[in-house]
Amino acid sequence: MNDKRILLVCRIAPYGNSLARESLETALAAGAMGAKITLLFLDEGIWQLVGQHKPETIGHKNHAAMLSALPLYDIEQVLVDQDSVDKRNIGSAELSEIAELIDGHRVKEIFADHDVVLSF
Amino acid sequence: MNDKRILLVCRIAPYGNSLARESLETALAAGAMGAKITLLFLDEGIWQLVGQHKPETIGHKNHAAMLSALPLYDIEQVLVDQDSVDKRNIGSAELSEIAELIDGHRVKEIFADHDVVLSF
Amino acid sequence: MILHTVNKSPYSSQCLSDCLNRVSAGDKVILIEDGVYGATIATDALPSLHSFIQRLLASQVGFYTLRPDAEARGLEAISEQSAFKLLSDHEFVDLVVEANKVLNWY
Amino acid sequence: MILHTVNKSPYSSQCLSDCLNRVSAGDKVILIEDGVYGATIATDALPSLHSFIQRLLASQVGFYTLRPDAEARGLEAISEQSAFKLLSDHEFVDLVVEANKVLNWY
Amino acid sequence: MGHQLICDLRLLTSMKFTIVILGAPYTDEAAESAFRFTQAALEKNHQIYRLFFYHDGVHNASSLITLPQDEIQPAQRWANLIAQYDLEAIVCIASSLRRGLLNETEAKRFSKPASNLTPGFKLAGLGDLVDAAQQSDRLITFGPTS
Amino acid sequence: MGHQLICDLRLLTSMKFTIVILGAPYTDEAAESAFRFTQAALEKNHQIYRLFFYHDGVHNASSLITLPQDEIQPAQRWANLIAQYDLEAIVCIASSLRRGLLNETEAKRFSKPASNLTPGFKLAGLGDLVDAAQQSDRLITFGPTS
Repeated sequence: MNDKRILLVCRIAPYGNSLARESLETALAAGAMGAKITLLFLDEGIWQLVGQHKPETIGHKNHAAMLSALPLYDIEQVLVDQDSVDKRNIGSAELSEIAELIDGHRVKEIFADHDVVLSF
Repeated sequence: MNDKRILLVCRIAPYGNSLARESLETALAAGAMGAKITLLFLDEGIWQLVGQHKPETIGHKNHAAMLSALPLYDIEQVLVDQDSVDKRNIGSAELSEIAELIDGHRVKEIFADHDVVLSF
Repeated sequence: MILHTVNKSPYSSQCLSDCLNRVSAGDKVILIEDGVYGATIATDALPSLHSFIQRLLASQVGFYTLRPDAEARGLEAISEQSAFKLLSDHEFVDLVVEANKVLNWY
Repeated sequence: MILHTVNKSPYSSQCLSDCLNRVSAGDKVILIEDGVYGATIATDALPSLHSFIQRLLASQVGFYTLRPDAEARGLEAISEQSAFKLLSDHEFVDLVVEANKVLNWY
Repeated sequence: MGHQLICDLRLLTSMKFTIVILGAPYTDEAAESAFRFTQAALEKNHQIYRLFFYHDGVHNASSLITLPQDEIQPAQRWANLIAQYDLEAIVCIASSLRRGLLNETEAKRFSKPASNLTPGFKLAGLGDLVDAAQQSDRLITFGPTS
Repeated sequence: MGHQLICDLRLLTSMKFTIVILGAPYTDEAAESAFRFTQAALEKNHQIYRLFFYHDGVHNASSLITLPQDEIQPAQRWANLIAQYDLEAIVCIASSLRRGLLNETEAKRFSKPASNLTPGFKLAGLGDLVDAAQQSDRLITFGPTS
């Protein structure tokens, strides 16, 4: 049962609400435990991957810095939904390279391929 | 200064979040103090006026019952935005009679006519 | 089969349409909490969502509303006339058991 | 003049368009918190909101974003190129003073 | 015999659920929805592997919430269900500290003057959420309504 | 003389603000936005007629919130500002009781084992919000972000 593939879906923009940070903390905890986990940035979650954040202006920790820790934690896959990126008129050049772009068809496959989903 | 006309804008649907209830409690407090207050239901707030609520199914107090206390508290005007009602395909027959329907033009006039706005 | 829950009103939030864009044939969608306002979608209100739901119904996507949440808001009559079947809390649990997994949209 | 604040992203919430539907000529709109994502509205993303804002600009509605919130999210460059003028916290206070009243959309 | 058969069939489909609760009581309907779902699952003879209170959901465990006597006391209602069915109710410790919810150990550790975690709830780390995702047959999240 | 003139002009436009805070710290950016706005208004020599913490905003006053030492302690930060400028910071009593935020009087009244309201904040009723709307030159609400 420990082989279950966990999908963590992040649909929350950073800084406005702490859920974005809490979703990443969950991902890091899963990575630290050696769980098989995929991270998928969807909808507003893609803002976590856009731009040079300067959150000290609003008294926050840098979200991008937390993201950069992901590879250290053996997260299997980090994915971002192309449709969500296109809808917001963001070029892939502006996106953090930490995540792999996938199309809408692949998003549905990712849903199907995992055993359990943590939704944020 | 005590003559200031207060507009209380309610844009929140009942039950999902306590803000809808808290906006009404603010209106009742204003009424009890004899403040000059207008209540305007806008956007999702109009759901407060629709249908026969049975909130005991989800362990809540009845919102409509709170609304019916408004006339006892000398609230000057209780208004509801026609555009918000139309957008949701609700006939005026289904609306609580406690509120007077006004059009979008009048909504802007109401904004202009009041000295201070409490937004919920 | 994936069971999707949606808890926000389509009149204030993109949540329902974000969900429907990722639903596959055979999946099920249940509206809960403020999500039950979605059961009011008719031809005139939110027409594009309405026709989207019609197309999904044709590809065997199931639509449900949680009865206690609909009743609390006085929407059970509207829901009965809609494509959204009313379910009790117990039937909601059955649907979760029947599904392979649950995806929560909020 | 009424100052309107909007704190939600137009990609997830109807908040901005609910606000713009009730703005009068001469009013001002400031995007704060997650509202600053609204500064990315261009011809291709959310075209109807974009043209709505163009029309409102023509009737002397002023558009602003709160700089610290835009900077936190890495959006100050996008905001600078948009119709939304960046304001500091102090300038935000000045705008509130200048307005007759404030209406907060959230 | 008939009764025996029904019981066996039920057991065959009895599943282990984990319920993730992200909303505070009163403010948000998520807490109420999660409670009703948990109760309904138990009434259908399913097992609750774990209740996991995260984000603002940690306020469900507050012993200081004070409501009129005719209203449901959220923490006590959970505590009763937890005791009745011997459930494991984990409150994320990181979320709790950040929201002012402490047990006696944490209150002492951080020299805070009081603790406010209702007995029956246990503070623990996010590992317990990941473990629950791995070990449960079904996981459902009740997200914020607002 | 030049300096005097500047001061006088400032005084002419000095306004009485009321700030309404509806979001909890950490969870919601509203608390941070409200704090920055309050600070900026004070720096521009405006007066704060009242801070009114309502809905989840009441958590701003919690004395039990525990953050890493390098992070800003929200209640203490408010308390410092309140002390420095002698501000009136009202926490809605009805919202507070329902969210588990009590001062010593309320804790005793309801036989609760602890209180958790940070000194500097005062529990009071919604009348103080209505009064603030009547008495202030400007009122601004920082609503929940989520």
